[in-house]
Amino acid sequence: MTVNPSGWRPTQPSNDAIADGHTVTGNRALMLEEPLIFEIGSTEQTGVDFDHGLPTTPKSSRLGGLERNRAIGLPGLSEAEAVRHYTRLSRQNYAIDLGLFPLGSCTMKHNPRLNEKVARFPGFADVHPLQPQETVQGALAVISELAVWLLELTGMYGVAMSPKAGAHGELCGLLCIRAALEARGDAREVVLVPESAHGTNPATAAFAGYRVENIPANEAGRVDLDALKARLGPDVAAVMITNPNTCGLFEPDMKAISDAVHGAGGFVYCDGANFNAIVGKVRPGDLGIDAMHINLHKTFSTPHGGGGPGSGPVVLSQALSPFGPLPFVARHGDGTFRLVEEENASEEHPHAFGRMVAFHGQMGMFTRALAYILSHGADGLKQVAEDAVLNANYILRSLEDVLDAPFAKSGPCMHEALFSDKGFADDVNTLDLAKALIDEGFHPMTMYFPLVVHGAMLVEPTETESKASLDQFIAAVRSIAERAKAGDESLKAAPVYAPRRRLDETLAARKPILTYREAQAAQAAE
Amino acid sequence: MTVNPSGWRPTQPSNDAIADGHTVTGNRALMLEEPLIFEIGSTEQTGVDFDHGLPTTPKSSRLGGLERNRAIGLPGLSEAEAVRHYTRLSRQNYAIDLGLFPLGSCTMKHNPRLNEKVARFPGFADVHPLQPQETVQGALAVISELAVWLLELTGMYGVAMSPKAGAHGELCGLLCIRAALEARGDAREVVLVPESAHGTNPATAAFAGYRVENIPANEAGRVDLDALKARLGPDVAAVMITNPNTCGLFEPDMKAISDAVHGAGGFVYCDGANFNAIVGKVRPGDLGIDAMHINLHKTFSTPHGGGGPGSGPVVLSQALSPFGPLPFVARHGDGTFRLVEEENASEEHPHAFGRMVAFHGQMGMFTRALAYILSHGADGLKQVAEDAVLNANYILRSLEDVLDAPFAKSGPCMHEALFSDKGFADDVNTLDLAKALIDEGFHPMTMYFPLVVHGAMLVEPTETESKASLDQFIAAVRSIAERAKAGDESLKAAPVYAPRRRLDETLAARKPILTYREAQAAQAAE
Amino acid sequence: MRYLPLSDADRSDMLRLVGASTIDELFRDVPGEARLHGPIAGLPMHASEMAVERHMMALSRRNMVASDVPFFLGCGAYKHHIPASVDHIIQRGEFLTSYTPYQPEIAQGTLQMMFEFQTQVARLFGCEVANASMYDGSTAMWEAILMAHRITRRKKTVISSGVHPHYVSVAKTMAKFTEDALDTALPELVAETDVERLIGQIDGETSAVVVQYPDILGRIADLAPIAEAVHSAGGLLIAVVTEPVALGMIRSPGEMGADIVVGEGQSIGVGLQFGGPYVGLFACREKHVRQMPGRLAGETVDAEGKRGFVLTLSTREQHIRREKATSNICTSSVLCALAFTAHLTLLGEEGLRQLASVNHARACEAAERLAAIPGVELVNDSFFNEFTLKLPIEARPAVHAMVERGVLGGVSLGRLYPGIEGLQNGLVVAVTETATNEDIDALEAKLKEVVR
Amino acid sequence: MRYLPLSDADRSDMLRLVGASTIDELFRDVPGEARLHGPIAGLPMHASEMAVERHMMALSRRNMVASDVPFFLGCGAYKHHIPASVDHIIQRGEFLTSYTPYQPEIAQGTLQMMFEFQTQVARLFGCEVANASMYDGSTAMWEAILMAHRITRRKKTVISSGVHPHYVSVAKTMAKFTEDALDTALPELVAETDVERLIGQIDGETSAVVVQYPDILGRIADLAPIAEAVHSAGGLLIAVVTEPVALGMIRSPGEMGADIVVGEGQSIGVGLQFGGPYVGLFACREKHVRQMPGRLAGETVDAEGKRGFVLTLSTREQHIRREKATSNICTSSVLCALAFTAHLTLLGEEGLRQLASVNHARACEAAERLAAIPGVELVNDSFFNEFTLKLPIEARPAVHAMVERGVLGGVSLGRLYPGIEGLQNGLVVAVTETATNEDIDALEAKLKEVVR
Ligand SMILES: Cc1ncc(COP(=O)(O)O)c(C=O)c1O
Ligand SMILES: Cc1ncc(COP(=O)(O)O)c(C=O)c1O
Repeated sequence: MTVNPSGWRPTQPSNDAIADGHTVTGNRALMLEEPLIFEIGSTEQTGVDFDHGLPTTPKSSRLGGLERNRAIGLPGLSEAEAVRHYTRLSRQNYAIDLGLFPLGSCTMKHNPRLNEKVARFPGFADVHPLQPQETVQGALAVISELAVWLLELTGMYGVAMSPKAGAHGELCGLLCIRAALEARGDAREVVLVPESAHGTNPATAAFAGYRVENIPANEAGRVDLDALKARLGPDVAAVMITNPNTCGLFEPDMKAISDAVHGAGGFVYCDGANFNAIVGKVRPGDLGIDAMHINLHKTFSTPHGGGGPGSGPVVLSQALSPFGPLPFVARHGDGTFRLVEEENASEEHPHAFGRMVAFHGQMGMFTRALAYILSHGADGLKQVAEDAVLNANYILRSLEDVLDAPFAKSGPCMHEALFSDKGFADDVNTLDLAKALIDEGFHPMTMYFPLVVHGAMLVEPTETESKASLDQFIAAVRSIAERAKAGDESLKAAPVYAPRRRLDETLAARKPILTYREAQAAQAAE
Repeated sequence: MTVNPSGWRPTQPSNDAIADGHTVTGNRALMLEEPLIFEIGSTEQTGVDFDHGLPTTPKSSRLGGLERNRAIGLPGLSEAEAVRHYTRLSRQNYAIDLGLFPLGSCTMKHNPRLNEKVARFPGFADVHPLQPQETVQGALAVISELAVWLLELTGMYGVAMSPKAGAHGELCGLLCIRAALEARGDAREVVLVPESAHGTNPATAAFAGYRVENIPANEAGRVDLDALKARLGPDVAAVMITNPNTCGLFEPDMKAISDAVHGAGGFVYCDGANFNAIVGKVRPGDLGIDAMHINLHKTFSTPHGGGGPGSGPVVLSQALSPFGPLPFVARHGDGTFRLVEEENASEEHPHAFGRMVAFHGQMGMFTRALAYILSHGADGLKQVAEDAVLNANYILRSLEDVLDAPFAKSGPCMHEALFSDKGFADDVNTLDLAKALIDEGFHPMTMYFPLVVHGAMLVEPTETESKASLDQFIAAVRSIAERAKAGDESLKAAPVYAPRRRLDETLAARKPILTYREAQAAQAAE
Repeated sequence: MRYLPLSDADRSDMLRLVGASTIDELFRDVPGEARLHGPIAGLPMHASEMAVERHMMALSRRNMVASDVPFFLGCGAYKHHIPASVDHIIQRGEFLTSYTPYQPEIAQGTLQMMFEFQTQVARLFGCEVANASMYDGSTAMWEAILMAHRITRRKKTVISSGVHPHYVSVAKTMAKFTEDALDTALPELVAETDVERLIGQIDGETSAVVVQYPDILGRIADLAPIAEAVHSAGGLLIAVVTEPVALGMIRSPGEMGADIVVGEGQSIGVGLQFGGPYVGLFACREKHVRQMPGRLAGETVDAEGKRGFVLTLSTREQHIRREKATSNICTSSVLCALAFTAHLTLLGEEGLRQLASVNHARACEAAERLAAIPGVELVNDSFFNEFTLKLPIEARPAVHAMVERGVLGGVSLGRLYPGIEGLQNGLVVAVTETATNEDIDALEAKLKEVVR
Repeated sequence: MRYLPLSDADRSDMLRLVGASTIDELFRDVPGEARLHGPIAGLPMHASEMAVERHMMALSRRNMVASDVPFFLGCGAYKHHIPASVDHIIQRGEFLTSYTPYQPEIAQGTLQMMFEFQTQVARLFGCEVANASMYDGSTAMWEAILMAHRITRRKKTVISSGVHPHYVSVAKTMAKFTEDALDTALPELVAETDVERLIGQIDGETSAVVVQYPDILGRIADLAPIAEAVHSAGGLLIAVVTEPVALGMIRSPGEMGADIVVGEGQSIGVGLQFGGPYVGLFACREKHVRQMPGRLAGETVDAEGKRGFVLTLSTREQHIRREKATSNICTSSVLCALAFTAHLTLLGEEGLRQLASVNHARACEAAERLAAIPGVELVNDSFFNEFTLKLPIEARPAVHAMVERGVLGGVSLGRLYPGIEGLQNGLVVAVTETATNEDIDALEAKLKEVVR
């Protein structure tokens, strides 16, 4: 109960208090500081209870004489403290739920809450991966329904559902290719990757035992077809193309590229991270692609969760399908489902290159993605691609007069708009603009990627942003861009309103502190 | 993907940017401004879908010719925008989940998440109040299990479960009293209420058709027993006592008060809002009380939700039980349950004063409260009261040297510590201290209540605060109290970090704007 | 205990600081004989989360879940699909675990939401202003009667026979004590509402007429004639809406002249929950706002001139006015109001219209088919998503018989009006967007069985 | 479509601004013949939330729910009670809908949580450092083998027969392509693990020995002798933990000399979910950190000197190092890591110890009772909450027979090692705190039935 009997009325107050900006607690109203669990918890404290009279270890423990004889040092918190700890931490994060998160190449779209609800149905959340198959027909049905949709949407022949993320999908695709080549006794050791490719492409190729060579881009930001053709040969196992590419552009020569690669006896891997731009509009299968991963956590909106979990199913051409990994789900005439695993592979799938994960892939992501796909339907998914592309072009055309847009002349972009720092005052860079955007209440765009553009700024708004949200973002970027060109020093101070000012990454890397040590307590307290 | 190739390292930047503190968007990093739905939504936009080929109104509509012929003016938002709108709004709130919320008399304790989960079990959440009783035995069992616990904990004879909140429970209690008096043909028209009582007490007495008279407190902050006795007489229907009272003190003479009131033919109503202080330690039934409401949203932790829903069951003495309202749950020998409603009241409960609500009360709060009670058990509930009282005394003794604590001399307090603004510089008041606490990251205590203390500050930490949290609060209050005594003008500017500076309540009341009018758009935009 | 942060070490440190040697010293004001020693005997001790969850789950499984069977109950509580995002929103800790917004600088989230809610309710009801919620529809109706009484200074209220019987009994209960005179009647199984009777009862003493729209039997009648009659007698018209979704298709009471419109908001955003918590809606004319009960959020500015919201006109309320307050209400139903406003914002006008059409269409279809059952008559000429059937047998046993066949087939008037001649054969059937074709088939089949 | 904010009006305004007359003009880089016109034929159109929810609910009901029956499956995925607050925490939009923390100033929530997680994992495993998560235990094990290979510049890895067969086949699959040599073997239904064999296989070429602790049959063996042997040969010891709850009672692999400890974190905070998403745990010695795969959060200061956290040592990672990166991993399993760290923070050391004791006690009880069934032998001398029985019949049909009797009685080795002589009668039974006395009674009764 609160009243204001004094009838006090506010008058414009001084801002000194802000300027000096110190509070006893270090908090700033709703921007709350939060210590580490190691600083507030204790090893005696716990936030769980056990029932009275529960059996505790019997006299004859069966631990093989390896009973713990040292403390672990795990602090506990009561539930009241734990909920508060994580809630306060969460408030130091930016997220899609808070505003525009135009991180290029990451497809940060709205995560529907229906999908969270569905994934938590006991029939999905509380089922063991090794339950007898007659007890998990619903789970197998989900995997198979989703697989059918992915095949229809991509026009491909087969799909491997078990990869756990995009990079894992890349690996799956390359291993299929390798298996296919080895099956024909053709040992090739090179994979060609455009300079503009995402880091996981070359890393994956190396991980799969291949040597990586770059292929150049032309000035229109596309793969240089002639250069590519020139390099193709009997040693090239595969070409990894991202389409739409990381400059946010569609590769118009895709079919020609595929034909050339196939002509040279290689395979075409497509990085499908940007599938959101073309879902329901173009089917990679029609472009001669042999393998493509789909990031369910991008195109199909399973939440990124601060860095996963994701899911990276890989669609495969007829040529590669026989080599796909185990296990997978087979559907019987009678509508029942069966897992094809090591034991029955010999009959049903003899050329499988092997197994990528312990169980069946990211079931919790499959349920979400399927709910997402069913919600949109064929019409809604097409609209997704169209709106994503429209939003990106709207940003491109609304900013190209204040920010250098290297490929804007070459026509429309797809789902992301790419800018460079050309024209900024010497001492101002892309990082400064990004940090200033933080103060404006936006997450920055992807910075310094792709590497082919100087001080790259890759903006992917996605289809779930309203025009009003884009307009506000554009206004903010325009004003910051002007300041960047004018060399406004105050940009260096940004962000000023975030939970932290700029952080010293170099220090972190020079003297890594990766875990909490009690010794620090003192130091931290200083 | 973000890197910092420039290898840039931060140097202490200037704070000018903060001082001028302007952004294009009005946002301050994670402190985001949010317009009204009427400013961002449109009547064509919607965040729900309907299936294709769903029947729409047939030719022959049956609406009695009253089809709508005007627009309503309800804006819609896509789900993406709606989730963001409410998430951004939520971030402008303080809450228990964020930190200490020591609002005296409100018992802002941790709300366990188990209770939220349990209340959402389909068997509780998705059951209609008029389902045949054989289909709701589980719901009736919950009501009856909770009723048994409330009776055991209070040592009373009967309980009315249907009241929707504390004030509604007060009404229920007074109506029982009135019915009991009328049943003995004794029409009394006065209810005595201490000055320190919560506003709902006199308001309820009036609502029930009684005349209210105040009874004074003694300088120890308790009811003045002699004054009370002197006033008792044939016209006094009831005395409403809050115990522990709103000064956070136990009424040691409670039994004597009850005896005196009973001696004079009246009844004793106890406001149980402060039951948290004594649950498991004292049973009101042992103190001669006739009726007491229990705020399940206080003592038994059902979430306050920004102002309800609550639940206010009323426990009754043997004398009043026959008059309790309908409906209620009766338990049969065979373990089944039956509702006693108007139809069967004549046999089973002929003296019921009537019905207070359409259905059976706050089922969704009953499930939460029962889960809370079962979790604590008899031992845990006792601990709740002890820790709540310990925390309050810890605050009282840690602050009494810097803040005037009018009743501190008279001994320990119960679950809340009361302070006054005595000793503040003339132009600084309780409101200023409260607003400064906001900047420190705390919710202020209850201000200006109870009315018996000048510039009252009523601090109720509850048992779910850790010592560390109390210590931080104490440190903050101490420093602000010093500034208040020193007459530090900057307190008038507080809060400076909250989503809003102080708001003009007088303006709001002088020209009430209670709904959005499109005309405002312009004005708001200014 | 998992919810309690204090360790025994903390406890003894703190006891030392407060100068007590035992915790019981802090309870010394409690007379010794009243003080309990040790946990209350005979009660169970604390339990693990798992144990409590299992116990509650077992209890919940003793209820028949509306979504698990063909379901057709209404009469003041309606089953609609609630978008998953609504539940996510109301579980945000900043909404769920905050208090009534007494400190506006750190409660703008709740205050702005209240302001938006008030505006939506006012527009939906066709009124100028609305408050930030009451307990439920039944208590809101009584508060409306009292408010009219304060405005007109008259004590006689005429209540339509179409008003929900539980709402009427709440009013009767209160009126006993406030000495308000209520003129009530029982409904009849006929197509017309009691407009005639109401108009006939109005006189110079009449404070207000109370009408439910659509009424308890699902009938829809024009309120304009009643408004005219009561206004010309110097009284007020109070309309009660228990199914606000209907207002997506039919005229608002405000448009037809109602002075105060109250309602039950459950059917938008709030689950059935066996009857509570629900959310009372309360709207009226601006000129009467100072007589209104409950919380009000209002727009203002902060010290920097930024728009903000505060609780306002609190001089109506108990915490300021005490016994002179317009009501004793304090805690109301704000979290349910949030669910209501979030769901209505997701719907928007377009979505609400579509939702209403689907409901009406489904109900029309069901009505036709059920009325075709030999011996079964449709009472209503007009209805939205709920109508009344006259069965050839008593409806109450018929409902139980349908339950045995796995169908929750409606609310019998025998349950609502026990022992009232002439109503025993009445069955009120509500059909919303959640009823599938299979559900309607099942109802038709089972009802046929039980009435034959 | 409910998730799409653009109205048709917005779309045409925006098209005008970008200077396109139709949306397809923006797709002009797509060769005409490849462009689809209209929604893909034969696929359903968009559906309401209610319809999708019902479809998914129907599918979910075709699964047998672990909590609805007596349940005893383990072998790499364990059913433990997860506090409700954990799910609340991971549904906070600021965690759920954020990306890998590339902008540390507005990602301190995720970064601090990672730092806390890394510390908890390192301490639990008895290592100096841990990363911020891998996909799961099986992929983490392969990454550990590769890491050892980078450190020792050797290609031969000896894998214990007690390692989960799926983990082994993931490693075999990868090794085919990286030309790592894996020395593997099949387990036997005996009380001892293959320590002898492992030590015997170690030579100067050995990069690492990989041991699971407790192993696939639930056996627990001291790792110290193996550590000694492999260290003296210049190799590393990799330990795999699939049931981290065990470490509340038994010694950590780090203490016993393991250089790299990887594990599956599912059993703390993450539900069974039919196998994923789970969370890979990865810990090692500080001196090897630059060879570690995956994200690492590190402590630093901001421009005002305040402590803060950032992603660090990213020069190990693909986005900087490309083909020279230590791994290709990018998105990992941070939200599951949050669930893990939140659950472990709720437990604390005391809670973890109690949880482990309850698990062990229940398992001991069940083991005794099941071993008493005529013809059934307990294979293990040592175990934590999981042990292997040797049945008088093949275990796989026995498991199906128990399902028909409503009991999920364990994992048959026939499922994990199809067609392998000598393992077909093995049944691995996991007993956690979620198994009630009634559950154990049911298992005993049904197993008796099916083996007789
Ligand atoms: C173009 C591209 N390829 C591959 C990846 C890797 O996908 P994931 O992070 O799911 O492993 C990403 C994700 O950032 C990407 O943007
Ligand atoms: C002492 C006291 N009495 C009564 C009430 C009214 O309870 P409720 O808000 O649940 O109606 C309150 C709540 O603030 C209170 O503090």
